[in-house]
Amino acid sequence: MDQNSATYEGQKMYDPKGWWDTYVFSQDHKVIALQYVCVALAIGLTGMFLSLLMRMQLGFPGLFESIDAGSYYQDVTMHGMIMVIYLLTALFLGGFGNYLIPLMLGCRDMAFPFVNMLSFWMYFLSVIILVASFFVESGPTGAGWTLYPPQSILEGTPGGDGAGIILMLASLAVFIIAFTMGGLNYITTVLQSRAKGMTLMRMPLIIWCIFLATFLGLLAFPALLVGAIMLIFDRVLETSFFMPEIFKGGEVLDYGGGSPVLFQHLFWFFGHPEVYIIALPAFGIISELISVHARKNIFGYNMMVWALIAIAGIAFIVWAHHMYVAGMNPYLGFFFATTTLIIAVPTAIKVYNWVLTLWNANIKMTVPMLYCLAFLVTFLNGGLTGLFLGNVAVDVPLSDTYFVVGHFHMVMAVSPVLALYGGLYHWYPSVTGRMLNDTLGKIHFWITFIGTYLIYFPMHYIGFLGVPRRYYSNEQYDFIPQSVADLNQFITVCALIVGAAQFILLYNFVVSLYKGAIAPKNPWGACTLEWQTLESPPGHGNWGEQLPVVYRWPYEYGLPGATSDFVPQNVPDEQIT
Amino acid sequence: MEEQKHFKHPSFYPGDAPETEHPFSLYISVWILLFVLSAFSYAVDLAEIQGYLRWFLVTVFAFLKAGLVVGVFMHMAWERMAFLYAIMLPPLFLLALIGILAVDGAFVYYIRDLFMPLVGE
Amino acid sequence: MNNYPASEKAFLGLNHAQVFVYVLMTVISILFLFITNAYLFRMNFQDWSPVPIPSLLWFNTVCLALASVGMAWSKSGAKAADHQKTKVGLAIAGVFVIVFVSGQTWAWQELNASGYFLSSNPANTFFYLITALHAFHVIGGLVAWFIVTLRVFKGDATMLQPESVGLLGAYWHYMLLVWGVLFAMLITT
Amino acid sequence: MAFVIVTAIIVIGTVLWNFVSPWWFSPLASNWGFLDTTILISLVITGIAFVLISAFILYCVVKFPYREGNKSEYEPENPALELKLTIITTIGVIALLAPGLYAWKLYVELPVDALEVEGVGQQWVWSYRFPGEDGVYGNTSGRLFSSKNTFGLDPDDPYGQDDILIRGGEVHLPINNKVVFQLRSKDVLHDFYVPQFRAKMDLVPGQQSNLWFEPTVLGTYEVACAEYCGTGHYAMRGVVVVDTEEDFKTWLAGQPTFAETMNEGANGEQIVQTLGCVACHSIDGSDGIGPTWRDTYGTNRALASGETVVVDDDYIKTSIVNPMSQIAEGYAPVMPAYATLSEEELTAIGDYIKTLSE
Repeated sequence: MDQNSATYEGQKMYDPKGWWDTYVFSQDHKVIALQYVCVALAIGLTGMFLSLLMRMQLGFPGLFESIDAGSYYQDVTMHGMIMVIYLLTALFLGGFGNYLIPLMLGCRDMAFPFVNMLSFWMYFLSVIILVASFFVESGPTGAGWTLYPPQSILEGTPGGDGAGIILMLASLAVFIIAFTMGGLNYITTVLQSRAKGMTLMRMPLIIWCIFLATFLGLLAFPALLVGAIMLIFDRVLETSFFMPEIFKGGEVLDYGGGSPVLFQHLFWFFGHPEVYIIALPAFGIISELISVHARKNIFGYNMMVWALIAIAGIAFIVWAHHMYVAGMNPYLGFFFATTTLIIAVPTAIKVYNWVLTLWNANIKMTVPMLYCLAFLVTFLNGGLTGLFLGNVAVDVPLSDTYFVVGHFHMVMAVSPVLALYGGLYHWYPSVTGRMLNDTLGKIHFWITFIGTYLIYFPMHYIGFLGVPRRYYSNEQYDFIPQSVADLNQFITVCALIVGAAQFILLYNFVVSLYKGAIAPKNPWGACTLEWQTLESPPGHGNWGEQLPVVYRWPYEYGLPGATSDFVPQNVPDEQIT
Repeated sequence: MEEQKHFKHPSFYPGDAPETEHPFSLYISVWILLFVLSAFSYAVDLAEIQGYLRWFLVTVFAFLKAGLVVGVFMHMAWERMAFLYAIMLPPLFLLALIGILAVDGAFVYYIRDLFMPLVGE
Repeated sequence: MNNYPASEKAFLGLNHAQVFVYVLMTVISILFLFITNAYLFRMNFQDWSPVPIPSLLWFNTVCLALASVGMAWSKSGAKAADHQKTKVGLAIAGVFVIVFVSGQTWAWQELNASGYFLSSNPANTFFYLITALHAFHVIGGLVAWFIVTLRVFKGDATMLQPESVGLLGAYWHYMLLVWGVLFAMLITT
Repeated sequence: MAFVIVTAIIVIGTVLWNFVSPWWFSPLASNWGFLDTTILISLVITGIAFVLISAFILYCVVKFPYREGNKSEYEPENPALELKLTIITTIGVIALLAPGLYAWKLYVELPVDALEVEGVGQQWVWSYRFPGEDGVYGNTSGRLFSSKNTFGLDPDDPYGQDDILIRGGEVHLPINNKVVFQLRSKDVLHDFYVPQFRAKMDLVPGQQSNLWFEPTVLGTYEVACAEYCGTGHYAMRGVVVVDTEEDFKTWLAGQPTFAETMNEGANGEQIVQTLGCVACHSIDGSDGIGPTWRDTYGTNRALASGETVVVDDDYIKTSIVNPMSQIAEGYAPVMPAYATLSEEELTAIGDYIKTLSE
């Protein structure tokens, strides 16, 4: 008791003193989380705009003369990179991670608040460098988001003549440093700063997810860093890490002996865990939301944790399933197909546990719950098509076709984004103290859910037909019928509608900030600690004088014998009525 | 109903739950399994299996034994175990990269030697 | 460094800074593991011709080892609450690390002067890349050393505790270990 | 309730779509029908899982809506049920994996008695090489590429002299004959993909990759590049013609050997085919990445700089050697410089373009 109040006084010294300290160079994890969310959403909007440009070209070829083949490929590249790294990774770990870890674990802040602040500003810097590449001569790199050499290094690639690729790689390097600083912080905080009674097996699943995703990131990003450094060397100093003899523009270039496949190994060694860096926090959000809004304890908590650990582990030995037809030793295909399909088992367990949570539940169809259920459907769809692509021989006719585009957008774009929106609607009251507008939320939900399904579902079938991805136009090919062009038009219209619908969310966010209904302290009736703070929204230091003490697991819904249908984690047995 | 009032699922409150006694037969069967697995390990030696297969088999049996011991005898410590697995397992898989890259590097070398012997001259 | 209370059961009895630094070391290990991996992948190919390792590198290795000894000396001083010994150890370590870093740059110039340019052969590129990456991390440690030393001279007694000196020392021992592995790889292949 | 209805429509629609979809596998023209079978197996298994789980979700949503004062069942765990589900999933996964691995074994084990063809990719054109009469390929090296020796063959290798070179993107294959494609690339990654053959493999510069199939239906098929290879990726179209054995032999006999190509003079049409110019500059008048060559000689050309020039020999030569100096209006400045072409070759290209305007 004494210790707590003493440290509370000590902690007060760190209260922000002025406007700059409070809103800009704040060391408070909640403000940093908001900064992450805002920057990530801003750059994410840019990414969405780029995707709409691509769709305009595909749906109405030649209508916009400014979208030529070169700039189309630049848009493709930047769209992929922005969405995967700068939007989803940053938003899930930087945004949700920062906000939820200290609040859910019952501590006052991250273990190293200053490093946390540095992490955000490094991220901000990386975004600035990335955006700067749009304004250099010949624009950003157009080498595809995978940055495969020799393509990415050679001049003559879209955007390859200028500094685009160097800025891209520099931005990635800075991002990795930012991520490492943030990640070390999350790991330390989870390991060290849990409230009294918060054992590991009483941590909310989202914290497990973020913790493991951070771990994946810390171990996987160095592979990208090494690849990026070597790529910069090849580009600037004309070394030959990845560059074999190349004959281009009528002459043999000054390279020789390197192997492009080496880069693919390094890239996907990062790239596949990256998929789970995005997917795991989405899993976590769903686990929280489904339990809270179905008013039922999550089914099979232990299994969920072990499934997560298994996914995180196996995620490291499946990377070459992106390279079945990339010219690597073909016999490696047997190994990677097996590991890839093994990872389907723990993933399936997670899905089972979510749907079994709904059994005999008391389901409230709130907006976050809608997002949750929609996530289940789209994730199921995208996850199952993943079994096609992971299964080596099945992948042969389908790889590099629109089937792949449909699959990874379903599983890596639509479902995490649905989880993300669910999370935003769920935690908005905790951040701002006001509720979001339900009607607007439902409109936004329906357009997003149905729209994205209509966009990506038909893509699988033109993939069966064999339409290759990353094509600026399909007009040259006889095997692609006119109906594909019609479909592309339809998809473009859907994409425009879905794109426009995202402004409903933004509008809802801004307006509810001032006009939303005042949220009660624990509007959803959740058991986790972030809703049990003294003030709502929580102030600096989160907990006032007394740190919370945890007595139970985070999903005590429908406890027999209790009058209320939920018992928060910090309520001791004696106080249950 | 009084008992039900503070019903808790024991697995979430390992500290509160009484230590569950395992039936003696379980220990016996685990012991037998351990012996069988060890016998397999020795069988690998006796059968004079060499090279990668040998190491692979020996490692597999060792892991199975470790898993049994951890799973049955140390189940009380499994919170700590979850953690150590979470931290230790992924780096262990990094070793896969070394192996796979070695295989693929040898493959590229072989391909070049076969089809492009002039490379490097 | 941290002002917030830990839970009563800290992980494996470590403090925050220790967890932070140890996990950081893991991440750095992974980084070097990847570069080593790429090295072993690339060295098989037909166009590889090894670099003659400058003998200066042996001298540098000894310097780095002496720096580690300095840190160990400093930590034993801190444990015995012998401030003088702690400070002397810190000073020795700092000097030798600076010698190490300048020695490495000297070795690069030597190699470059004798015609082993960075881009002329993949073996050369890897040599420069690996040593530079290692030196970069050593410089990171040097910055931490600088901060600690500065605080010591300002009279901040917390910096003379075994925890802080020991943690700095752990990082430097670790850097020596990494260098040992990398150096062994460079001279044997 | 709206959610249940809409989602049920989505799920049922997803299943029904498989039967009514206007887009389905391209008609099969090779021995790889087994790959289609594995896809169908996967579709059935995953389809069942999709329907069952979705139906379960919807059932729960209908059956257990929120009622004030109601409480959910307290059931944190059911290990027996989870074990059952895990086993079922594992069986399903094995059912998917087994045919997949079997098919892959067939795919990577190259037949020994097959016809050998080397496929060479470059931005943005395909070319091919047959080993010739002696049945042995000559050695190649990335260092030996030139605008004349476009395959990088070793001129001193006796095995290489009779290699038959196919420049210009159209290759013929005999029907019902196993073909092994050995693939390599001159510049960046490409991917040899004929949708009707199902088979696909990347072309990697600096190494060789393999692919085999057996064409089973006569006809003309398009080759698409399936690995992103730069601005002209989508235009990297080639043609495979499946012939009868006799037609194939006749066609092959008409193709030049390496020795012959090294002795022939500069031929504009041949050069633009081998350099891949036609990927961007059409010769049929259609618009591409660059301006078309059809009926362009002697016309006026508006430049991006605002000037206007006449398309003559000088302009053509400058545009090849230093394309950035005079970019045509409305086109992106993406053309690489071909600075090493000889004066003779440049003249030949100019002459060829001239013939397109007659």
